[in-house]
Amino acid sequence: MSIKVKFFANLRDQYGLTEEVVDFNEGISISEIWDKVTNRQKMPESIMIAINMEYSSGDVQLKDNDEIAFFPPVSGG
Amino acid sequence: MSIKVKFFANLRDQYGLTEEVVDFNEGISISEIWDKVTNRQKMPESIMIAINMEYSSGDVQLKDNDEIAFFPPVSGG
Amino acid sequence: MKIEIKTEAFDPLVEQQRYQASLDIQGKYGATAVFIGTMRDFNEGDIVKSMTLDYYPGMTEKHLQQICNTAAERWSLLDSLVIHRVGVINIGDPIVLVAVWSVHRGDAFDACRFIMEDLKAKAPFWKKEELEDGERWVEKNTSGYSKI
Amino acid sequence: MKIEIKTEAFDPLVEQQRYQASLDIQGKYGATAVFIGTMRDFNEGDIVKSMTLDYYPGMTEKHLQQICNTAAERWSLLDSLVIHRVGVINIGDPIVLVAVWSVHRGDAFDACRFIMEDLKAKAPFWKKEELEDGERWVEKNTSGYSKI
Repeated sequence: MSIKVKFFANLRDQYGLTEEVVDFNEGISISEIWDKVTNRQKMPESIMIAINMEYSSGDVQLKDNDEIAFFPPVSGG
Repeated sequence: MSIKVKFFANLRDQYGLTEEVVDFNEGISISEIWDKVTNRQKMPESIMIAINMEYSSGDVQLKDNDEIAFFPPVSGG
Repeated sequence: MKIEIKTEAFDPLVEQQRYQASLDIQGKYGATAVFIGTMRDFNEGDIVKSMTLDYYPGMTEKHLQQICNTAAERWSLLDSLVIHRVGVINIGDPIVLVAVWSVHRGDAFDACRFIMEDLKAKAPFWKKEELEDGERWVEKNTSGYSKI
Repeated sequence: MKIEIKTEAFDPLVEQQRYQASLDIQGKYGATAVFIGTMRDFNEGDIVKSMTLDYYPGMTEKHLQQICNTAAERWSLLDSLVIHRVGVINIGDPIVLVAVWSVHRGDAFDACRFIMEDLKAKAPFWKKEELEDGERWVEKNTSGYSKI
């Protein structure tokens, strides 16, 4: 199974990541995805997570073809 | 001494009064002015009073050339 | 800060644009809060054909000015504009425009609403509605903070 | 109800006028509450030369739509319009327009502010400010209900 992982704003600059495709086995957690993609860098405390374009607490079961996004607190408007 | 007395909105229709000039002696009250101009009709409970274009409780000493206005609750905007 | 009573129909967006262009606040304001009150074709369950707005020349302007002064004391504002129609008003005509410019949105929102509520509660204007079977004076405004 | 992301500069008053003209609510709305957010030349004590607004295509539109849906459930609204800029933004450029049409002003004011606050708190947009000596990401928005 594979998942698309997106990064926005300062996270892109910080980790040099924009969009990654990650293969995973059932039962993998979001923090494990994070570790895999960032090579075990510390996840910022203020991070926001969206799964399939909906905010998520991060405590979910990932499915094949899900899209997960990591981004900092928003600053629009 | 004389005072100008103005009426607005439904009070104009009701009492047939728009603008009156009333002669008075020192110490006259606003309710006495009202009685004089309306020929002792009952003052509406919801009436608003302005003296020289400022809202007033009605409990004031009138001076020569003051302008007093009687009007109903406002309905602008 | 500008207060204006209009005896003819006006376009609130044109007025807002024009007034803003006359201000020297380019790059300084981050927030503009605006309210436009418009003539509806119904009120309290009845069809309204048109409306006549009466006011107290002199006191009305003075009171609107006081409202804007109070708002400017209470909030951090860069400028404000209040325009109010009087006379015969037709369906869909703008009645009132309140526009407030500020650095931050909290001040703009709060001040715009305060001006509008104070205007509704105290500015000397009176509406007479022309209905299909006669006319009537609007008794009073209700508060914008609670629905009736 | 309309949500739009603009990659080019836009005139909020023209958009408001155009959208309103497309609606079939003439004579029905008594209240229009509008907020316009504009690019300032300073922030947190520093001169800002320009700004780049990033967003999450797909999720941003979806979230804005959710905000407007929530507002329409919570208040009695006739229509609403939200336009937000992305890309490179210059001093004085409008960033966001929120316009709400309603029968009564209470609903219009409340809904307009709710949409704006929710957008500020949760819509996926990120600002990078170009300063005189480099650039920085804006860390987060503060609440419009309390001043910092």
